[in-house]
Amino acid sequence: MSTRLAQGGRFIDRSQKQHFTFDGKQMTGFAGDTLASGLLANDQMLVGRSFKYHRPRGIVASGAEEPNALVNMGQGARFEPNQRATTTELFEGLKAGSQNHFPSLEFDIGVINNSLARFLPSGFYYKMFIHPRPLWKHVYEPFIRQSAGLGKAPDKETRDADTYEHFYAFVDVLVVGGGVAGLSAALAAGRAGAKVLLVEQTAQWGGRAPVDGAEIDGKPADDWVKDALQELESLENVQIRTRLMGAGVYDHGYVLAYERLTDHAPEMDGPRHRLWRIRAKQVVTATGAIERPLSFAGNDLPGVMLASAVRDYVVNYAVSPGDRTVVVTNNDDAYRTAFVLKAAGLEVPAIIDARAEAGAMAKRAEAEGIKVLLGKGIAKVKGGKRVEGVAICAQAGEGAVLDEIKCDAVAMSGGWSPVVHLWSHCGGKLIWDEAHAHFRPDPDRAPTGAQGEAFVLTAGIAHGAMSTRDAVANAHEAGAAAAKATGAKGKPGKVPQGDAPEESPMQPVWMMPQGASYKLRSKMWLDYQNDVKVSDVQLAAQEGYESVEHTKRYTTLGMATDQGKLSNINGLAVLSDALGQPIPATGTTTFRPPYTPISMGAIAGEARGEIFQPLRRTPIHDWHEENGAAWEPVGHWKRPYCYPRDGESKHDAVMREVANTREKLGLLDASTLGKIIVKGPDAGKFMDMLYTNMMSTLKVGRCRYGLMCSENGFLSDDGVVARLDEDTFLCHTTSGGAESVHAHMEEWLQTEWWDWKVYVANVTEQYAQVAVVGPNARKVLEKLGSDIDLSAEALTFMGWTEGKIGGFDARVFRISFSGELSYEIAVPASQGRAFWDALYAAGQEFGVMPYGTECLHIMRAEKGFIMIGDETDGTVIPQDLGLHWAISKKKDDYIGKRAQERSHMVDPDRWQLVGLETLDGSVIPDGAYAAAPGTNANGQRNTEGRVTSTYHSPTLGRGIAMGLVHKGPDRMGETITFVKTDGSEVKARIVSPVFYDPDGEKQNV
Amino acid sequence: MSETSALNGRGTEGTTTVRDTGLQGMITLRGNLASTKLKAICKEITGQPMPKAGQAHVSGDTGLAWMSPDELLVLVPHGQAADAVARIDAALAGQHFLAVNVSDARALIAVEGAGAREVIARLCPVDMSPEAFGPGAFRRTRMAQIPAAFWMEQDGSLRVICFRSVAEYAFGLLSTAAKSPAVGFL
Amino acid sequence: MLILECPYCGVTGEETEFHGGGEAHLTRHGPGSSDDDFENYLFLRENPRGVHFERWRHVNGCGKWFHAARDTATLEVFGTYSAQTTEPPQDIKDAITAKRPGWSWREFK
Amino acid sequence: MYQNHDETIPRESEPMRRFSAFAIAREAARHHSGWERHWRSPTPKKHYDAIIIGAGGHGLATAYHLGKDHGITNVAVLEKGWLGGGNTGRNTTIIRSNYLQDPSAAIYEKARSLYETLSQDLNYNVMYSPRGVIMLAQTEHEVRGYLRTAHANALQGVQTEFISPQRVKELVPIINLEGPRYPVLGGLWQARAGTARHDAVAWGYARACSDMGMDIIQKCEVTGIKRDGDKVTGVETTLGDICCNKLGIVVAGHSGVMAEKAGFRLPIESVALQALVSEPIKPCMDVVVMANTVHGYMSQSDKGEMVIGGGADGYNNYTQRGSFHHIEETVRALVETFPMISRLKMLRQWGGIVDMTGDRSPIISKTPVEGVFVNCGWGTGGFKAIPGSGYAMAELMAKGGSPLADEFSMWRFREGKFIDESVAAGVAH
Repeated sequence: MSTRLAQGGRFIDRSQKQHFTFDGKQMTGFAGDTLASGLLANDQMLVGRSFKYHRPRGIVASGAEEPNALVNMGQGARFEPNQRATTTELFEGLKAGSQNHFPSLEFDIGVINNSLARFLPSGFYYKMFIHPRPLWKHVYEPFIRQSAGLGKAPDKETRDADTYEHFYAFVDVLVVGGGVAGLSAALAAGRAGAKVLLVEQTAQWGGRAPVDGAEIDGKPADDWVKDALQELESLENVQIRTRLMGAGVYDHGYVLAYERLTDHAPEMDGPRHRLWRIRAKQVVTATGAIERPLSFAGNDLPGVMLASAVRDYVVNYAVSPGDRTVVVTNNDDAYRTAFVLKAAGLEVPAIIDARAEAGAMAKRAEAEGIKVLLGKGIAKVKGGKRVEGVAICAQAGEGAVLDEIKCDAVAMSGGWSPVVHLWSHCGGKLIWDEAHAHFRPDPDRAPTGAQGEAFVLTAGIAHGAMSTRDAVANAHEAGAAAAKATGAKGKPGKVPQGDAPEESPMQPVWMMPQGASYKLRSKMWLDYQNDVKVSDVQLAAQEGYESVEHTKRYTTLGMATDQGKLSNINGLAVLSDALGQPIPATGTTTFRPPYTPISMGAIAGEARGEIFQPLRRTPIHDWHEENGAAWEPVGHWKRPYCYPRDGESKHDAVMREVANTREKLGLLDASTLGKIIVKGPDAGKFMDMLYTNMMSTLKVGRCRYGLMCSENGFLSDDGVVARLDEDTFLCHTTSGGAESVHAHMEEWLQTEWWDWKVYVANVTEQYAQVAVVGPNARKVLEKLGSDIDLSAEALTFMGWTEGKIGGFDARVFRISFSGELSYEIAVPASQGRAFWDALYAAGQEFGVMPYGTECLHIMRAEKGFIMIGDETDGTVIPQDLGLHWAISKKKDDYIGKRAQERSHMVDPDRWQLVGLETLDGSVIPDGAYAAAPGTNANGQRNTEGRVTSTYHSPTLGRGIAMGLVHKGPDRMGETITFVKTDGSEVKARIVSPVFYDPDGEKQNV
Repeated sequence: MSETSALNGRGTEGTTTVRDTGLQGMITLRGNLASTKLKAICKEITGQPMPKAGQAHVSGDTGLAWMSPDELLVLVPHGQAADAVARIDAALAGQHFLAVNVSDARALIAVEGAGAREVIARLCPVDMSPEAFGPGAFRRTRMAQIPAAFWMEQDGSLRVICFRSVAEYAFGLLSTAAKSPAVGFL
Repeated sequence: MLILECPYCGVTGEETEFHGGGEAHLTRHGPGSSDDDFENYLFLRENPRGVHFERWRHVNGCGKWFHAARDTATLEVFGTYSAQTTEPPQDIKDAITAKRPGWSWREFK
Repeated sequence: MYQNHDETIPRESEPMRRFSAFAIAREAARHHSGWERHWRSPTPKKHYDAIIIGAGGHGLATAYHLGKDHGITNVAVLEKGWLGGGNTGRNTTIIRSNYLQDPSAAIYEKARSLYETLSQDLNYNVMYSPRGVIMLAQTEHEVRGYLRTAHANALQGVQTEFISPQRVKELVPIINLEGPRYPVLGGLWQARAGTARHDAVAWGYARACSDMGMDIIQKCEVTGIKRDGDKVTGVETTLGDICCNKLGIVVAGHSGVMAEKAGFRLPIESVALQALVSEPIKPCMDVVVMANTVHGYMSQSDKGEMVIGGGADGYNNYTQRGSFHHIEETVRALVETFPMISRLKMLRQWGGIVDMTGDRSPIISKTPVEGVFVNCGWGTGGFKAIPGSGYAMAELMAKGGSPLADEFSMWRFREGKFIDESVAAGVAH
C-alpha cells in the first residue's frame, strides 16, 4: 500500500483538497501535490505499461528523470499524451489516463510480448521478419507499429485551444537550477553586480538539500533558502523565476528556456508556454544530479523506486510508497531514506548494503534499530504488479538466495550522476570521476563562445561537488567567476558554509549480484520504458556493436522519453565490462537538447492562424476581397486568380475576363510588380552590367524590356525599364522578384563595383499600379480627365509620362503585356484604392471588368510573351527563348555573359522555345514532355521537348502552348508527340509562339 | 481624392496599446552623410542635427533616423514629403545622392504603455532593457518574420516602421503581444 | 545561433538579422577568362574545417555586406570587416594568428 | 615476404550464420550465447585492391557492390569514427525517387528498387517500409511543377501520380487542407516510396561486406593520400600506411578536406542540416508528407515518433549542431499543416553535416588523380540513394564508367551541364 501520511509534507497544503481522476477513478489530493504524489497517496502505484514487453510499470522517480509515469492528460482541444506525472502539478479537475495498454492497465494483452521476452533479444527486429518479403509491409510492420508508440494520438481535427509566445532576454549571467547551489551562485554573481537571471524548472526553490536535512551557515537548509531568496529579491540586478526550465544551450551563449505558465492552472489566461531565447554572456549550470538505479533481477516491478524519490515523497508530500520498505544501496546517501521512513513511523525491514564494511551511517542505522545487511544484494524481487518481497544474496556471489524479506516497496540507490546535459549540448567535455563512479564536467574543456571564450560554468553537484559544504562553496565560486568574466566589479560576499557529515566511499555496483547468471541478467532492467536489460547490452557487445552509439541504437538503450537519464551510466558500465575496457574508454552518447521534451506549440510561438506568416497586401487588396476574388499565393503576396461571379466556375470566369479585356476594358492590380530606382553618374554603366541588353542608350521618357541573368548565366528576372532622367532608371521586376533583384543590385554595388557612383532604392510599395487594358483603355482615362496628352501620337507605345489623371498623381507607362492597347499607371499607394474605385466607376460605360493572374497569363501566352517561372525554371538561358534581340552583341560584359560561353550553353542541341498547336485543338496537359524514339542508357524514354505554358485560348477557341523543343525553331511545321501520365498521346505542330496579332497592331492604336 | 494609410487608423485598447499613426511623410536619403550641404538641408527641413549610428532625432512627425552609413530616413508631415524631396534635390544638386519619397511604402505603428518594451522583446532579438535601449535609440532588425525598425520616443512609447504590404501582419503581431500578460522581466 | 557584429552600423545582432553569402575574396572572372578560372571563381570552394573567410549581409539591419573571419569547427568569430577589400586586413590576420598560430587560407597566412 | 604470404590466407573461412526465426528460437534456447559478431574488427593489411574512405551507407554500399557485382573483395573500408556514425544515422530516413531530371530519377529509382529487396539481399531486416510519400502542392506554381514531374516520371519508369486534395486527406487524415495561407491543391504521390531503419542499412551492409572477407576498420583516420605522380598509391592513416590500387572517397561533409589531401578542390560546401523527433505516440500518419512551400516534412517512425526534417544553415559548419531558428521555422510550418501536433513535444533535436554542390546534385566521378574516385554532394538527400549510389560508384571504380554515374561528373560545372532539381520550385511570376 502506498498512502498519505497523517503529518508532514513540505509542499502540500492540506486545507486545499484537489479532486482529479485517473483512468476514470475519482481521487483526491492536495494543493502542492504532483500528479505522481497524488496517485501514490491514492495507492495508485501501477501507472503504465512498458514499450516493448508491456510490463507493468510504477512510479520510480520524483522528477524529470521519471521513465514510467507518463499519462494521457486532458481532453479534446487540450488533450496531451506523454505527460510526466512526476513533474505535473496537480490541479482541481485534472483528468489523466494510463498509456500503452489494451484493453486495460490492469489487464493488457500486449503483455504476451513479456512471456516471449526470451525470443525478443536486442536486435530482434533486424534478425526477424526477413522472409517472405511482402509480409513485412502487410503483416509484421503494422502489428509492430500498433504495439509501439506510447501516448494516444490527439484527434486528427484537434486545434490546440491554447496560445504560446516567445521572449528574448539578454543577461550577463544565467544560473540554471534553483537548488542551494543555484541560489549560492546567483547570490555571488548578483552581489558582484552582474545582471543575473536565476531559473528553476519546478515550482519550488531549494532542491534536495532541505529534504536531505542539510545545514548551511548553521541554519536548516529551508531557512537558508528563505533568506537567500529574500536577498536575491532585494537585488535590483537579479531576477528569479520558477517553472522555467533551461532546455538547451546553443552556440554563442544562446540558451533556450521553457516556461510553463498555465499547465498548473489551466483557468489562467495568457499563453500556456513561453519559449525564452536568452543570450547570456556566462551560463552557470547548477542542475543537480540524478540518482542511479541498481541492476538486480526484477528491479522494474512497481514498488521499486529510487531511494531519493521515496524520501521526496515522504518529506515533501507526506506520501509513503509502502509500509515496509527495503533499502538497497552501494552508498551512504540511501541511509537517509531509511531514517526518514523510520521517523515517519514506517517499517524498514532492512538496509541491504553491497559494501562489506560498516561506516558511520551503518552504525547510526543499527543504533536506530534498522537491520543492515553488509556485502549483500538483492537476488530477485518477488511479486507481479507490485513488490511483495525480496530475496537476499551475497553481492560477491552468483545469486544463491540466503534469505527472503517481505516488503511492499524497495528503495534503491546506485550512486549519483551529475546532470551534465546543458554543459554538453554545446560541446562541453566530461571526465570520469573514479571516487563517485560518474562523469562530471571537465572545467578545462568548456563550451566556447563567439570570441572563443569558455561560457559555461558548473556549480554544486552538477559540478561533482557531492557534499553540501563543497556544493555551495563551489557554486559561490562559479557565480563569482561568471560575474567577473562579464566585467562585474563588485564583491561576491562571503562563501556560504554548508555541513558535510562524514560519509564512507560509495562502491560501484553495476550488477547485483556481481556474478549474476544469464537468467538473472535477463531480468535486470536498465531502461524501464524501452525494456532494455543487462543481457541485451551484453548481447550487443557480443555481436560487435562496440561503439556506445551502436549499442544505444541497437538496443534502444536511452532512446526513451527520458533520454537515458536513469539508464545511460548503468548501460555504459555494463557495455564497458562486456568489452573489458574502462568506462571512460567507452565514453558517453551525445547529449542533445532539449533537457526534457518541450511542446511544439511553444516552438511555433505566436505564429498561427492570421499571423502564421506575413501576408502581403496591395493597397487594392480589400476591393478584391469584397469582390469575390479567387486568390492565388504569389510569394508572400495574394493576388486575384480571377473574379468568379455567382455560379460561375473559375475556368468560365477566366474565359470571360480574357474576352472582355480583348473586346472592351480590363483592370489588373499590378501593384505587386517590383519597382527599383537606380540613380547616379554610373547608373547607365551599371544597368548595362545588370541587363543582357543595352540600357545606357535608353532615351529619357522611353521604356525598354530587359532581361536579367545570374552570374551562372541563367535567366533570373525580366521587366520594363523606364529612364526617368539622365542619371535615373526605374526598373520593373517580377512580383516575386523585387526583393531578390534589389538585393542582387546591392550585392554587386557593395562587393564588386564599390567605386561606382550608383544608389538604388526599392520603391515597390510606394506605388499602387493598375494596368488599364483593352480597346477602351484610352477612353476611360480621358473620361477621368487628365493634364496628359494620352493620344497615340503624344504618348507612343513604350513611352512614359507623368501628370494628373482624375486628380491623382500618376506616372503612366504605355506598355502592354497583353497585346492590347494598354496603360500601366502608378499612383502613390495611399491613393491606390481611390484611384481603382475611380477607374472602375468611370469604366462602367466602357464595359470594365477586373481580371486576375490567369487571364494575364493567357493573354501573354497568346502573344508569345515569356513568363519567368514558366518558360524559365533556373536552367534556361535567354538564348533558349529566342530572345537574342534582347542580348546586346556590342557589350563585352554583363552578369552571366561568361557563363553563357560554356560548352553546354552554346550546344546547338539545346531545347529552344517554339509555339505548339495541338492537331485536335485540345489543350496539352501542364508539364507534358514530348517523347522521342528509343530509350537512354538507363532505360528511360528519350524526350525531345516539354511544354512550358499551355492554355485554352478563348480568343482562338483552341489549345495553345509554348514549349522548349530540340532544335525547335528549325522544325517549324513538324509534328511532335506529347505523352500524358496515363500513357495516351497528344500530337502538336511546331509553330511560331506568337498566336495573336503578330504585327502588334492592336497595342499600337 | 482620399488618401489612406495601410491600417486606416486602427488601434487597440488596454494597458499597452498599439495604434496606426496614420500617414507619415518619409524620405529615403542616400548620400555622403558627412557632407555639410546634406547636413544643412536635413537640419533645414527637420530642425534636427545629424543622428549618430543607432539614433533617431524625432519630434512629433518630423525628424531624422540613421539607417546606414550612407542612408538617412527623413521624417516630415505626409503632405510635405514631395516638396521636401524637391528641396533636397535642389540643395544637393551636383552631389552624388538619392532622395526618394517612400511615405506610402511604409506603415508607422505606435506601441505605448507599461508593456511596450516587452511587446518588442517578444518579437525582436534585441535587448530592450532600459540600460540597453533608451529614448532616442533607433534599431533596424527582424520582427518575427519581417524586417522592421523602431525607435523610442520616451520610455513606454515606441514607434515601429514596417513595409506597407505587411502592415496587417505587423499590427497582428504587436497587438497579440500587447494583449499578453506582462512577462515581468523588463 | 551565431552572434555577429556589423562593421558598418556597429550592431551586434543574432544570426537571424544576417544572411550568409558564402566564401569571401573571390575574384570575378568575366568574358575571355579561362574555363579553369571561371570554374574556380563560380564553383570551387575552400570549405575548410577551421579558419574561414566568408561574406555576410546585414539584411534585417543596415543592409550592408561585410566579411567575417570565422572558425568553421568551433564557430569562433575572429573579426568582421569591410566587404570593400580584396584581402583580410592585417588586424584581422593578427587576431587569427593570436588564436590559431600557423593558420593559412588560400594565399593568406 | 612473410607478410605478403600471410595476406593471401583468407581471414575467416566459414561464412556467417544466417538470421531467421529459426535462428532466434535456437539462440533463445541457449540464452543467445551463439550469436556471432556481425562484422569482424581486423587490423589493416598492407595492401588492398581497393580502399573506401568512409564507412557510412554510401561507402559500405560501394564496397558491397564491388564484391557482389564485380568480384573485388580484397577491399578495406576505413572509418575515422564508428560505422554508420555520420549522416546515415542522422537523417529522416525518407526513400523516394520522384525526381524531375533523368539522371536523378535513374539513380534514385535504382536505389529505391534495390531497397525493396535489401533485407533479403543482406539477410538483415532494414525495415524498408514502402508506405508512400506525398509532396504537397500548395500554390498554382507548385501544381504545375509537380505535374511536370509526374509527366517526366511516367517516361522515366518511375511510378508517381498527381492526386486531389480529397485523396491527400484520405491518405493523411491529420492534415489541414484549408490552411488560411496555403490550401492544399493536390500532391505528387509515390506509393512505392517510403522509409527504412537508417542504422540497419549501414549495419546490414557492414555485416555482408565482412562476410565477403572485406576489412571494415573503425577508429582509423586517413591523414594523407599517397601518390606517385598523378596516380594514387595508398593512404596514410592513424594505424599506419596502407597501399591500394584504387581509392574511393565517400565521406560526405568531409569531402572537401579529403580532396585537399589528394590535391584537388571540389565544388562543395559543408553546412549543418537539422532534424528532430517528437515523443512517441500511437500511429496517426501512415505516409511521409513533404510540404515544400512552407519548408517542412514529417513521417511517423515504427516507434511512434514523429520524425521531422529541418532546414540547413546558411554558413559553413563542421559542428554537428545547427541554429535553432531552423527548427522553429519547420515546426511552425508543420503545426500549421498538421494542427494536432501542437500539443506533442519535441523529444530530441540534432544536426548532421551535409555536403552541398553547386547544383545541389551529387558527384560520382573520377578525379584529377588517377585511381581516386569521389562520391559526395548528396546534400540533404543521401540516405534514399545509398544502394544506387553504391551500385554506380562500384561500377565506376571497377569498369571506369557507369551509365548511372556519368552525368554526375565533377566536371559538369565548368561545362555548365547542371542537374538542377530545384526547378519545380523556380521563380514565381
